[in-house]
Amino acid sequence: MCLAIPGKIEHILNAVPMERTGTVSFGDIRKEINLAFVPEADVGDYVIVHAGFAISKINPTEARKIFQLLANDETDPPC
Amino acid sequence: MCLAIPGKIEHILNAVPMERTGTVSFGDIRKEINLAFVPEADVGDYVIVHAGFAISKINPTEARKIFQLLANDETDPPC
Amino acid sequence: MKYMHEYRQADTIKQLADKIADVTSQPWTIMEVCGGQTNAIVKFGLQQFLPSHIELVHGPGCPVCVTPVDIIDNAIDIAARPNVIFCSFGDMLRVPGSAKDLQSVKAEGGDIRIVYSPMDALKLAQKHPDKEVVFLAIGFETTAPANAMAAYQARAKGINNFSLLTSQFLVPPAIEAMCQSPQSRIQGFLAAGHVCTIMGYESYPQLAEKYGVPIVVTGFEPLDILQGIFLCVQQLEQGRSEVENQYSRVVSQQGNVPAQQMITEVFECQSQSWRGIGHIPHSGLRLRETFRPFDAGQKFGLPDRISSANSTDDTTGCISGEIMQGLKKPCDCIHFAKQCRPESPIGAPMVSSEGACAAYYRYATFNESVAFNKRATAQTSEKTAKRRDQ
Amino acid sequence: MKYMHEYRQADTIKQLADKIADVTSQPWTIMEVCGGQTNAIVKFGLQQFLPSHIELVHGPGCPVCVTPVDIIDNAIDIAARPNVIFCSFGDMLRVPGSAKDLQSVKAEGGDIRIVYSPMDALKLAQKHPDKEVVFLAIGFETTAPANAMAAYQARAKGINNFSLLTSQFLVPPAIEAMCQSPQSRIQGFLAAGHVCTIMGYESYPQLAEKYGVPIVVTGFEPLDILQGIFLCVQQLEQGRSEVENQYSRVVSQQGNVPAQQMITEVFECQSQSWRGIGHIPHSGLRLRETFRPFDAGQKFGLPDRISSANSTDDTTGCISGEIMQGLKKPCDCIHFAKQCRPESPIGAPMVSSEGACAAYYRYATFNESVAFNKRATAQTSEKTAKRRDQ
Amino acid sequence: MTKNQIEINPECPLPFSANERVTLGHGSGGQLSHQLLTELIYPYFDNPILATGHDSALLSIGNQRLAFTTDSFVVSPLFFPGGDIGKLAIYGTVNDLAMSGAKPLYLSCSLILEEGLPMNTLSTVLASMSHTAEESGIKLVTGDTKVVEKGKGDGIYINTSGIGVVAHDICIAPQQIEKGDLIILSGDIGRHGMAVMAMREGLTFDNPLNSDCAALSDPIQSLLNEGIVIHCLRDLTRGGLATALVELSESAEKTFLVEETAIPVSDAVTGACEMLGLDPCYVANEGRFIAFIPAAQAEAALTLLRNHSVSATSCIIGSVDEGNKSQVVYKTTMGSERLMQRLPGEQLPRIC
Amino acid sequence: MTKNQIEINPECPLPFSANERVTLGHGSGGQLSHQLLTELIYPYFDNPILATGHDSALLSIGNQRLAFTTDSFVVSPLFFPGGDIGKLAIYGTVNDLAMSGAKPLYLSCSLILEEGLPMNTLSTVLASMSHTAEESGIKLVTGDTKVVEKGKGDGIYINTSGIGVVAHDICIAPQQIEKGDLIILSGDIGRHGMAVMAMREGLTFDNPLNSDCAALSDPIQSLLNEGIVIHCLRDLTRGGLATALVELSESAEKTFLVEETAIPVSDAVTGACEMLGLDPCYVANEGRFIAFIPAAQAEAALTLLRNHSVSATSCIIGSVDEGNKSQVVYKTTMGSERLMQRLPGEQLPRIC
Ligand code: SF4
Ligand code: SF4
Ligand SMILES: [Mg+2]
Ligand SMILES: [Mg+2]
Ligand SMILES: [Mg+2]
Ligand SMILES: [Mg+2]
Ligand SMILES: [Mg+2]
Ligand SMILES: [Mg+2]
Ligand SMILES: [Mg+2]
Ligand SMILES: [Mg+2]
Ligand SMILES: [Mg+2]
Ligand SMILES: [Mg+2]
Repeated sequence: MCLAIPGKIEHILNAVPMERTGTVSFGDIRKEINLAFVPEADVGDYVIVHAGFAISKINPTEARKIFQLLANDETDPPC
Repeated sequence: MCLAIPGKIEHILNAVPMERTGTVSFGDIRKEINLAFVPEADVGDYVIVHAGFAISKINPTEARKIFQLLANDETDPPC
Repeated sequence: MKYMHEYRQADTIKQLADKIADVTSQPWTIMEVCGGQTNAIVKFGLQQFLPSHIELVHGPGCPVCVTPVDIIDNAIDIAARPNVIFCSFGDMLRVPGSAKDLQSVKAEGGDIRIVYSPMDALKLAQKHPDKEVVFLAIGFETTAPANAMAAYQARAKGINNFSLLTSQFLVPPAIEAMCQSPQSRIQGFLAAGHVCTIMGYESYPQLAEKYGVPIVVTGFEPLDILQGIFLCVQQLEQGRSEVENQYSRVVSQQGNVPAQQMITEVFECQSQSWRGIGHIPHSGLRLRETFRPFDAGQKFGLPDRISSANSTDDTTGCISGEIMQGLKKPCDCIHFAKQCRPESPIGAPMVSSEGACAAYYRYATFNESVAFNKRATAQTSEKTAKRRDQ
Repeated sequence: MKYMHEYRQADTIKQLADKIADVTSQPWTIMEVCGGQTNAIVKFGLQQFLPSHIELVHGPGCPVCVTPVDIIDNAIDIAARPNVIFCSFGDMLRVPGSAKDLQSVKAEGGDIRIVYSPMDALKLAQKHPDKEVVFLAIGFETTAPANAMAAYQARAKGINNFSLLTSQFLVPPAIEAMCQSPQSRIQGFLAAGHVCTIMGYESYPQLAEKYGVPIVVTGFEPLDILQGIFLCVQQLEQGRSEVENQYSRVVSQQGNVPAQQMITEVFECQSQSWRGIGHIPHSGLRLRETFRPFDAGQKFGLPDRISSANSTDDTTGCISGEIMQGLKKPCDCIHFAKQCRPESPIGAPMVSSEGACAAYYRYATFNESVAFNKRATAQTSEKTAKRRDQ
Repeated sequence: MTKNQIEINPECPLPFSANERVTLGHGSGGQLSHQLLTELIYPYFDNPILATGHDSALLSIGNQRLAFTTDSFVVSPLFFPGGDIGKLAIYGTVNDLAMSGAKPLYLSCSLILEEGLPMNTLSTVLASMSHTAEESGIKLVTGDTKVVEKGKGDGIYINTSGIGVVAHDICIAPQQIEKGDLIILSGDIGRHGMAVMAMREGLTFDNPLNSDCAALSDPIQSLLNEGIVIHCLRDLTRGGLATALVELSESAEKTFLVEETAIPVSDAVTGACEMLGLDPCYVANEGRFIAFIPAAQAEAALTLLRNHSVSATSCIIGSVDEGNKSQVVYKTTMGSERLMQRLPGEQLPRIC
Repeated sequence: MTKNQIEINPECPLPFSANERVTLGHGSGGQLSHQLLTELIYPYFDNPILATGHDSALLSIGNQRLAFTTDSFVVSPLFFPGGDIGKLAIYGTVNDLAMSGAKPLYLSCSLILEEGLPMNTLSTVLASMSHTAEESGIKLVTGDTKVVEKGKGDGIYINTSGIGVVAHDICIAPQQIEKGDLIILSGDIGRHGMAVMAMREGLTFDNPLNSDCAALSDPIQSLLNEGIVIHCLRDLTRGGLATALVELSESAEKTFLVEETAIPVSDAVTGACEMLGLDPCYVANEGRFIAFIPAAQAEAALTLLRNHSVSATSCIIGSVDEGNKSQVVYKTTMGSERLMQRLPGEQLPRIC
């Protein structure tokens, strides 16, 4: 639960592991976000941000799946 | 120096010596005044008040003297 | 915005709505656990894309809604003290305590600040070393790592004028409690995607199996929610009760390990009281012994009401507990939209935009029977309306 | 008001003016020591009742004017601190320190309160036990008992969050200092009636005798001041230099004994720096050892600049020192009514209504040579004007 | 949800109780503000001119029709991208006059300054007011200045009141709204509120997000000059588009239909709103209005409006339905529908 | 002193320096206020109507002459003997209109409420405003309400702006003041300021000292109706009688002669002023005015004024002398004379 939105890491501002932060862009806006919990995420990656913290990296392959599924549906109606 | 004005003691509010206070009237107005430094002044007496403290009782006989002097002058011009 | 607006397109929504309609043969009752999903469902009018015999019921997944009155009262007590800067997420300010709310403490002169992140509260503590800065650390598993990090950094940097008043909830025990209830009407769950982002979903298969309910880890965009519903209905129609992950672009099975480690470092599990619902064993978090100096309740000598009191006894007639267990709807409450409104809430679910009552009030659908038939400017609604009538 | 308005009547004023004119045969220069008298002289236009060859010069008897810059700077330092409520009589707020004034500290957020009595500051300390309440205890002998009482009661009642920043002056040493000055033009003194109310006037005969100056203890009403001048001129004309008591309705020879005892209990004598004038031995009061816990300078660890610094070096071109010693008039100052005005004072005497510069500015007489000859509505002014021309 | 029909039936549920206090929500421009006005303030000043609840009062003095309006401005920070409190104070009143179809003429200005305000700040704000007044063609003719103690103000509060002349005989009022009217919105929404809030929350932008604050009198005068029969106007300020629509639907006793897809919102506003959990329809604007225009004239009106830079992206966002039910039906991008409500209290950044 | 002629020669000695800040003195209505106005504010709004510096702006719209004025009210405490902030807010604007010879018609009211204000307090103030407006014959037709955070206000600030009609063709302005005019004061001075300050200082009174706050439009309308040629009017507010006289002598470029003996001051005001070291001529009033009337009509004017309870003790306090020197000569009870100056900054209680 709790409001969390996708954003793209633009810069790493602080690389100290427990204090890792970066600039994250959301559409046209940017904010400094704590990246301590997504050590694997780097500049260019999309992350989900909640309460000032990135809590997960977004997997683009997984993200495409639903659209692929629906596209397939479209060409091959289920009924 | 320092602003001090005459007022009349209307009531004693606290009779404890070092904390003696009373209501003092100035023309049409009244204020609680510290009377610790004028132990001899009582209800009905006029006192001179500075910074919330009565600092002297007014002596009515002495107060009249200048007017008596001038009155005498009047009847008996000095020159 | 990427990963957001592509999940809100009329065409794909319509496709999924069709799929759901196609797969549904009988009535089903599904709970979306998370208030964020409730908000999205009502805000985006998603019910309108569902066959009329699919009923969504709204779960307890709103930390604003379930924080016990006792904690609000402790918060009010602390926030009213002269030397305190009290920090909170915005919605908490208007939740009624037993006598008043934080908003009125602020109006009476309490120094209460709204923050976006627990780290903002920690920064305030650094900036005001002469003040006690207290953060009202509410949240589910999603927010726990952030709250934990604030305490962790406070200790690491010796910021001793900082403390947390915690009100931390864990979701799986609440799901289990609802499954155990004899009154329960819930046939499937949409599990909260962001909770699972942190915790993963390894604890769910046993629940699904034990209680025979499908559990679909679901995201927050309209398309996510509809897909979650689709997967859930599909399982129900097929007689399955498994765990599926709709939100795989964000959630992995094992969750966010560094975040879990931070939670474990700072917090330990406890029994927890949920407003309107009551005690649920092992459903809360409290600061560990080593972090007790950062426990506001301890620092200010307040009674540890959290584990002692049972605060289900709402004398106001608020039925939020029943609503959050899926037993009733906001409109079943006699106060709804009368005495209880967002500007003058009686119960917490009327406060938070994730609360079912506020969501219903704010994004109320109009009386369809009247309005749907006489549309003037409608452009795409014919098809949708047709779909809905199938 | 009794004992006030009867001393402001045109007829008796005129009688005394006549008496002064009659007794005066040659120019005399007289100093009224007290700023309260300066204020009355200018406010009531009393100079207009005097023969033109009697010159009044204005003494240093304004505590606002003579408080050293160092003390203002200490006051500013303390008042700017976050946990302090700083209390002062009103006029002190606008006195320039070396960089700014208390008013600007207030504007920058300092909690500065104007009080009517030191006891009001003490009450604030009782009301705000979590704050340090500091009173800027300025004054001459008149105010010393009130300031002393505040410290005395603070100790008696254990009000330990209260302290005094003292700036206490004694008049007789200042009179003696002026008498010793080779430049002095002062031929007679009006001694300050309210100082003598407390201290009596037993210390004056030796001064009068030693320096051959008449000293008349004088009150504050127009009639008092004119009578004081009359008595002084009469002595000068007769070649006497004695102490007389014009203000006998209030002042006794021995003064107010309980008040003196309170001063002695709390304060001890020290050398004191006077703004614009310099050090004068034995001309100040400081808290005794036993009252040091109530000394703000000590409490806040400020340098005891009072006895160490010589703060006569005003680099601003302000000639207040010379004015207060009777050597110059405000209009001799190049800043007067130009850069230095009550709303933007350069020197302290432009701040206090008792300061000579402010009094001159505020109650300026208009250019008599022009205006006096073309009066339209004048009713009683003919006689007065005639008198003045005698 | 569709099964449980929600009848929201506001029935004065909140007589102010003995120890009730004013909260920030009462100043939000939303439901609490509405309640304060209708339940506490209006009853004390029961007169038909005030009761119209319009942006300006319409006065007849001799043979002149005048519009008269007032607003106080209390924005923090005083300076924000695209504007400052001085600009707002001029535009706000100019716009309220414009919304009555009046030509703005004269302005009063009353300042409440907080002790300690740097003179430079004051000077900058005054310069901005001066410039903005000139640009808006309104004359500042009377004023007042008060100073309050440190801690009893917030730098500068400005009140402006304005007088304009109504030089035509069209009646512009909610009661004129008719079935079939189209609803024109003069540009993208939410810029002002988000520019201010973004500054407070430390958000930065790729392209600077500027407040939309601007004078709206010129486009309105164009419409009037060209004979467009304006039924109603409303500038979108506190409470945003949603609150303005709800208020007008209540005053007009009409149902409005509004399409989310038709409402322009910039990427920056969208991003900031998503981040803070806000809905752009409730965010404040200071240079946007809605106009209710008969369908036959809507295209002509759009063309005229698009000639002014301040309303260059004007568009039709909805229409007036039949029936007397006061409600605003909002159709989402996905085709679903719900009712718009007033902003309940204060718009707070939310996180969960 | 008489030997050293003091030429007070105000020559703009204080260009605001880089780090100068607003102080309470800038709101006192005295010299600092004057300086803020003339040196900082007016230069930004250079137009002839504002420049008259009158209580109201005089506007010609079509064939109508209107007066327009504004004031913000920031009094603390909100309730004081004889009045409250609501009353002040109505009277203040009614009186500024009256001082222009206008008949007050319409009022705007803008509230700035501090979070936490008890609703009861607001309600009481509104009731008082409502009652006072009715009694003063002015209609409140438009309004605004803002709420500021706790600690950024002081309970309630009220702005009222007012519109009145000028139904005669007399020009009432400082420039009309002529040699030989008599100066009428409408009653005893200092009540309002001392009633408020006495509350703060804990003074009590034998006979309650009530603020003089009152509407002054009726007596002025009487004068106009009876054909009295009023040259100038000024209500005495912040800065008191002295500041009003000095300002008018400057605008008129005339010398005024004023007699202390003629100025009524109550015993209570005298006592409180002596105690706090204040001069009643500088204390604020809210229901007193001065009128400059040709000598030939002064008696008739007095008779008319004395028929109104609010100006029942009107009296002549001085006259206008010849010459163009802007000064106010004040003759004391004892017959001595001095010049009156503006209040320099804030009027502070003094003790030494
Ligand atoms: S409507 Fe209000 S009272 Fe009823 S359940 Fe919801 S929050 Fe509780
Ligand atoms: S006029 Fe000002 S600068 Fe000159 S002596 Fe007086 S206080 Fe000092
Ligand atoms: Mg408007
Ligand atoms: Mg308005
Ligand atoms: Mg407006
Ligand atoms: Mg004014
Ligand atoms: Mg402030
Ligand atoms: Mg006026
Ligand atoms: Mg005015
Ligand atoms: Mg006024
Ligand atoms: Mg408004
Ligand atoms: Mg306050």
